[in-house]
Amino acid sequence: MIRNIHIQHEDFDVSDEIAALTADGVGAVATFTGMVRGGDDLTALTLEHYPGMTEREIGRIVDEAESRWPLQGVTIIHRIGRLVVGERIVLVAVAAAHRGAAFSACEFLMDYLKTRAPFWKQEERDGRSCWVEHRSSDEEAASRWRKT
Amino acid sequence: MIRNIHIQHEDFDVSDEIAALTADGVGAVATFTGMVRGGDDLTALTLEHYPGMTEREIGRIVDEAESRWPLQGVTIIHRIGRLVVGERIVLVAVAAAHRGAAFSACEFLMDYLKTRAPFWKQEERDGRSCWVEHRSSDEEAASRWRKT
Amino acid sequence: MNILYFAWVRQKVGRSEEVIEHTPGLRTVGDLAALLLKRGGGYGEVFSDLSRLRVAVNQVHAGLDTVLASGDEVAFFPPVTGG
Amino acid sequence: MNILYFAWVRQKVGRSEEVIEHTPGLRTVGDLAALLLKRGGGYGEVFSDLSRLRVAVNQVHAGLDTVLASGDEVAFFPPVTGG
Repeated sequence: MIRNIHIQHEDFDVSDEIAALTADGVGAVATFTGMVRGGDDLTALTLEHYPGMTEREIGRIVDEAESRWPLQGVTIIHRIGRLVVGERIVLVAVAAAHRGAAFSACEFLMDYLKTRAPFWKQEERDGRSCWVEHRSSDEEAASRWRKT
Repeated sequence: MIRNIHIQHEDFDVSDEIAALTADGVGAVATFTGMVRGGDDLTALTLEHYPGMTEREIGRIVDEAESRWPLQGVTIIHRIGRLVVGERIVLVAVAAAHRGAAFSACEFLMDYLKTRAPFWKQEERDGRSCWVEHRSSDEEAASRWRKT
Repeated sequence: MNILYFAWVRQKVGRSEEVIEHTPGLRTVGDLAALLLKRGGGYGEVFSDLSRLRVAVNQVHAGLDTVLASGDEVAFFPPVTGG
Repeated sequence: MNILYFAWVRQKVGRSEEVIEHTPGLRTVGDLAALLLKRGGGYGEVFSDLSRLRVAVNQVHAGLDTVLASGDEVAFFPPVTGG
């Protein structure tokens, strides 16, 4: 399986990332792009991470997705540093033969990124910075995937 | 809500389509790209549709998605004509404030496109053409969304 | 009424559209399908197994019991396979 | 052991990392947290409410009962908010 995991300051291009996942047996690519959402006077986010653990934890999350669904490729790109409103933050792209696996794995990976990968966000409003609180709805989203 | 629906011969660019959906309140864009999958000696697909009804039916599907989830934009592009292995067939892109709505609406729209929109596929193998049979698994996928 | 055919239905009946006058005997889609079945040949093949056919009236998915009117656009086609 | 701090934990304790020698009294993460709490100040603020803290040992999510060893990398941070 193709596996592209990048933690980077630079922006990414979704079309290029889909093209990099597209091989002969691929019939379906699901992607998720997260962006800095405006509103409530938000001007920018600053993303901090735990170098080393981030890559390892994302690797474990991808291993788990690969064990659950027949996948042909996974790309995860997470940006760090300061990002203004409208900028892309994160990309998850999943290639598979069929759409069910691509959709499920893409949503699973996002839910686990949100709750397991060591990133922290600071919000800027009126020049003041404030750490984003963890959302319990993210825990609930991730708990859907727990095997019983 | 932004609504871009196109039935066309031409290819599309996923990044451009995401950019066209991105407004200030958008925090999440989910996309699905379907491609002509190789294997079993398949060389190409030819897609036929019912002009007029296709656009109307897709419009109704998008209305239904909009009534179920808080969405900020939907793009559906479905190509017609002859497409060789590896070519893009269909794009569904959904923009929303939060990822749950974007993911659910994107999957819903694909499931309904597969079972409601009047397109028919012919497969080419060794120079011979054969109509693709309807898959009951697509009906099952769509039936998940039925309101009880 | 304007009658349209798509995909293998079009290929078997040998045309993509035709005009059939609406008469009192053609109350429903089922009546129209029965009329077309009687033509035999490709029509006979197509309309002898209605479980493999889908129909739309005025570009909306319909059924055998959908009532027809003069000026309707009626389309017969296989279950859809796009996406 | 190498101790790392991230996000507001880092800001409150006033540093991003430090070295603490592993001793028999520091059997678990909980023992280490108790030691750091005793320092007071920013450490006191951070370690007085362990429900708001997460920990990783050697870059794997861990808990208060995780056993420590010499040479471990122990990181304290808030619940994650990426994506």
